[in-house]
Amino acid sequence: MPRTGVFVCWCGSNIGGVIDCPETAAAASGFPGVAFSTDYKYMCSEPGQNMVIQAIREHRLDRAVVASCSPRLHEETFRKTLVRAGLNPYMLEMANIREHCTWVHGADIQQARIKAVDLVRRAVAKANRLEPLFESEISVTRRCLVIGGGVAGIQAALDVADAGHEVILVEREPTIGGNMVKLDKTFPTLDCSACISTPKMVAAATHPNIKLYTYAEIEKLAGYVGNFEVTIRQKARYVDHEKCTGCGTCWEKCPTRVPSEFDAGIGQRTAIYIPFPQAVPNKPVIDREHCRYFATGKCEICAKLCPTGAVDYGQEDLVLTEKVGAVVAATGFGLFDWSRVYGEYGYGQYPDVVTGMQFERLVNAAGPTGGKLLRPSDGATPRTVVFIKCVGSRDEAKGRRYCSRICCMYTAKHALQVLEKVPGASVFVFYMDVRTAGKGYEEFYQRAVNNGTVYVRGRVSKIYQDGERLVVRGVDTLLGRPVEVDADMVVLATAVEPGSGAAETARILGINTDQDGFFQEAHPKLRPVETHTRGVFLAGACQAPKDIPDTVAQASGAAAKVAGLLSSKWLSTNPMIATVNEALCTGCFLCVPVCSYRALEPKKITERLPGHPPREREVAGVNTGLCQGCGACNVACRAGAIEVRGFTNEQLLAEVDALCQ
Amino acid sequence: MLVSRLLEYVGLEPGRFEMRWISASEGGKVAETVREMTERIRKLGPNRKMRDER
Amino acid sequence: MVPLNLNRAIKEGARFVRRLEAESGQKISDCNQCGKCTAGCPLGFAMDLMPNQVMHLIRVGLWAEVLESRTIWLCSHCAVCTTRCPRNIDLARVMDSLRITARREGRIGSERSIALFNEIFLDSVRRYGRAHEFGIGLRHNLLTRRPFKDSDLGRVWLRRGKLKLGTRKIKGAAEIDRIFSEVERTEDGR
Amino acid sequence: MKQAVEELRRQAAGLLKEERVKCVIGWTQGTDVARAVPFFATSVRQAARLTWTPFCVNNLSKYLLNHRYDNTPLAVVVKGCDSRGINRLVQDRQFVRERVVVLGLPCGGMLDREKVLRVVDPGAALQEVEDRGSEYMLRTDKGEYGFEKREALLSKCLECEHNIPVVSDLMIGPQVPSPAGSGIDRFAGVRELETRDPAVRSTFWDRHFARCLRCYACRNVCPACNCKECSFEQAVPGWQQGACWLSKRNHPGQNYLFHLIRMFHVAGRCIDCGECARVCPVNIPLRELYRKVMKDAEELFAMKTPGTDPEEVPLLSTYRTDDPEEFS
Repeated sequence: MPRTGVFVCWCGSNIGGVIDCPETAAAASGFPGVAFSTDYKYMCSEPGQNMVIQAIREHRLDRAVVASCSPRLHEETFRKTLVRAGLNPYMLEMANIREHCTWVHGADIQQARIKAVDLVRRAVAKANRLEPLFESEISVTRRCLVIGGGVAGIQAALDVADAGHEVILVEREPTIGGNMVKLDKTFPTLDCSACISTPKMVAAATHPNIKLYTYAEIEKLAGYVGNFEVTIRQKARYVDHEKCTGCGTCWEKCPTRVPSEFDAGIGQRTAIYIPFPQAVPNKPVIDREHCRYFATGKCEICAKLCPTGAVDYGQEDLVLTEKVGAVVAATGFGLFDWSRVYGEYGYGQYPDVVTGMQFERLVNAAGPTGGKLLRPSDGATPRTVVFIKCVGSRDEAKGRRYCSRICCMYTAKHALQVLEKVPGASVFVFYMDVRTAGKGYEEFYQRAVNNGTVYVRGRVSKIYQDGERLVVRGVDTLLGRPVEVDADMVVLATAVEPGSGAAETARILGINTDQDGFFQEAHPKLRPVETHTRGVFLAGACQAPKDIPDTVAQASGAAAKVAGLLSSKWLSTNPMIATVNEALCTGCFLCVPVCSYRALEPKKITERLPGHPPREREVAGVNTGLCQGCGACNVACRAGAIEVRGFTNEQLLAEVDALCQ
Repeated sequence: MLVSRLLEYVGLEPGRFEMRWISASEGGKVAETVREMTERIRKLGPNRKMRDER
Repeated sequence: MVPLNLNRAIKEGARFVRRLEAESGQKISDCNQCGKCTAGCPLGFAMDLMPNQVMHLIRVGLWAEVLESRTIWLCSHCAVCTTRCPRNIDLARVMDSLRITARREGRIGSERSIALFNEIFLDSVRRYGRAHEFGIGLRHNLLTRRPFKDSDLGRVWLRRGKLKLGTRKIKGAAEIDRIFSEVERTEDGR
Repeated sequence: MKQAVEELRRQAAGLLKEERVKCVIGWTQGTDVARAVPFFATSVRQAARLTWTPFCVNNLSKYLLNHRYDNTPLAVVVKGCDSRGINRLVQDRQFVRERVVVLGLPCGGMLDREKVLRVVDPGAALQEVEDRGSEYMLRTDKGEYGFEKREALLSKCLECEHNIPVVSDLMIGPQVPSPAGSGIDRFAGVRELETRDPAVRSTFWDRHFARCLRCYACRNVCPACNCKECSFEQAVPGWQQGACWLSKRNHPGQNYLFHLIRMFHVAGRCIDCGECARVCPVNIPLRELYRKVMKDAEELFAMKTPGTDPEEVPLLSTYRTDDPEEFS
């Protein structure tokens, strides 16, 4: 017979102010299996915990029910208390009589009292059936994979590398730097973006602990926390980077011109190219799709001119694997393709309607115009520039329902840049709200207003061409009237969205995405850099729209988590995971596809049954490193061969029965 | 859908079975759903078909 | 409603804004349209434009609508707006400047009688150095063609000695006159 | 059918003689004229006792489970409907397909034993059966009898979906036309019940489930029920002391639960061979229960009859983002 102790906590007045805790404890003393029951003002406090320990010793208790707050808060606390009292930490069951009872039923004290007793009865019923669980240990490969070489990935890689661990940094583009290095200036300090990001790029590329793969993608992630194996595809560059010196002859002489991705399509690049002069590595790749040689078999100018003979048209993709213990996903963001849906803004047909990113390149000293603000259609200096915010953001009908968070600030920055570059220019900003939650942000926005930017509260419903000018038809909701602005150029603040390939990356990593396609963190407040897959962390805008300060902060946060994980050679595993009753398992493996963590795999066993010779057969095996104890397999198993430790059918049914009494 | 249709097919009242997607952060929706369901079940009365006889 | 061409309106209103800002000493673009002025205005119930709308209309070049509004005349300069403005704009002063501009430009619309009252009041002060209430009332009634307005009340006040038929000049009448002349001179100098 | 019987015996004898298989699972003539029973031929001599008549109702694929964990090579004889059971067991990984030689028999439909025995003396000896397309001719030592298929076939045969096995290594005997009537609504029975008044429906099932003996014959005969130990019978200490999903007591409420739980264990996996309904000693119309889910799954998720395709994934084990949803 179990000897259960029940400890009812007042939580000050949180619980004690609503229900009568001594009364609840008294009721609990009558439940089957309860050998001791008491209450205390703050059970989690030191005297409270000591009281639990003393009670366990004095009354020879072998398990405990703590009726207090959510287990998320203090389950760990009381597990440790049990250990101090000499019990297995998993012989604890919590009854949440705060969040589940007094906080929500404060208005109906009578019902709250009844419910509190019911919740304790449930917990006792389960506690009576608890069994000791034991953590096991797995080894840890002390290396980290960082996916994405934007500012988030670079920061995370540098921080982990500085902590003394090896880092594999994988970037799919030919250069690291991501979106940040395309920007001209950064709010609210107006630092030159290149000046603060290129040194970091170089630092990452030259760090002795960082192994950099550019123009490479991850194809597969196998294994589990501490023991991942990642498959990386190094795409063919057709240039041998060992031989190449980055002299630049090839891309100067290449006859092909195509729109430059780096310049958001407003500039041009060659077919053999580096995305921008400060690229890291500063060595070119050949864009096979546009290369004249690959299309026609003729040309070979780059190969002929290369002084080191580095061009190699026969190069092939290389697939390699690396072992790592932790993964940081820092795949960044993409921008909403407004031209597909915004017919009222011309479906991208007016050359002088540009996106914020194109504007960045237009004002960037390293951009196609050398930093002069010239409009794309005729190269004239725009005198009236209209900015439209929330193009795609906060637009459920056409785009995305969330706020992209960075547009208010970069639009204010753009407005200031227009006013600075074109003296006497008029700048209009159409907005729904101005959101400037950040250090120095509101001040920055006020600066844009004070310098003469006209903020018009309202959306634009139409842009049309009228001769040389663009007519922007919108509303001023403060005026309550429709308004029109004759503009030379219109800049759209397009929504931030998950990067292309985010869904695929999530699938490869076995992590979840939220309803908008961003990577899902384990807890929005308390575990913002972790995912539900242990050992996989998040950094930057792949998790949600984020500006540079937040991105860097999260990247360092992820790096700290990784460094913590890699700090030890061994890792203890959560014992509350699935377990297979091999005698019952028929080996149908329907559990395998339902496991999001790929924790189940066939395993061979030799079965001995009375009267039969030993026979070999396959059953499901649980990988204790991968299993998160979610219980999906438990449900899928018809034979009832799978149970989740700590949540067995017996325990759960006992709880239900206790509640239904 | 299969469950609710089957339960109706074997003679249970519609509404005894319901499935909803509710995220852990949607406390209000949980409360609302439980309230609705409780009211509905109370109106339907006890289920005489599957009495637990353990 | 025909859309307002914002470029043109703002361009055309720029001179007005500059002058108003100079006269009132307040920066119109400082207003971020939070509306706290309107929320607290004791006369808002009677106004045709809310105080914050006044600011916004000026901003986008629609000053003519402001000058012709009742609002600027109904404003009693109680300065609740001024004391509560989070951006430290002295809106009461802006209203004052607007009244002056309206009078100067002869753009007094529906609230003619308030402007008239102001004129008669100042005239009385200039003439006697004080407000001759009976004279002011009578003149205002005659000029607004409502001769018997408030006459019941007037009779009671007269009987109780609260209203005097005649009045006397104050001692420093000459100084008063000098003040008036000085103001007129500076106004003309603009 | 004489030709098919001879070929069946010859092939079975061949397989046994060459020791390609240890056992051929088929049917042999039973104790009366309208009965065929499962038969396990382990020698060439025994192969001669195999038979193929319109009374070979048993789905033999289930017997493969007897050898699921040893490597005995087997052969099994299947009709069209039974053949889906082969796919079922292969998908459930209960044996390796290569280990079993599947002998397929094109089937003209199974006769309803009751109807036949109303006309034919049970003691008569069956000599030959001729499938004439729309009727069967039974030749016995006591005379010849003709049976119109439309009148005398089992109802499941009139709704037959695959009269030619969907999987086989060797097809035995000539192709025969499907006994299914043209334009037959496979789910007519279900639909009929659906349109009834809910109260009527409720009493209908109450009445049937109240009679259930919990004999588990439906489970034992079902090729989709291939657990090592049925979850209704697991005797884990503690479970029986109040923590089991379901008691073993024969009680209408518990019977409901038994049938509904079993229903969901085979939902999306039931191959519609109709064996459960046939073996039920109290004639619970179990097929109408399983086919309800089959019909809904076909309507909602375009599910094929399970077992048709060896590559398919059981409906309840898959998920598509475009699945219809009624809940929010």
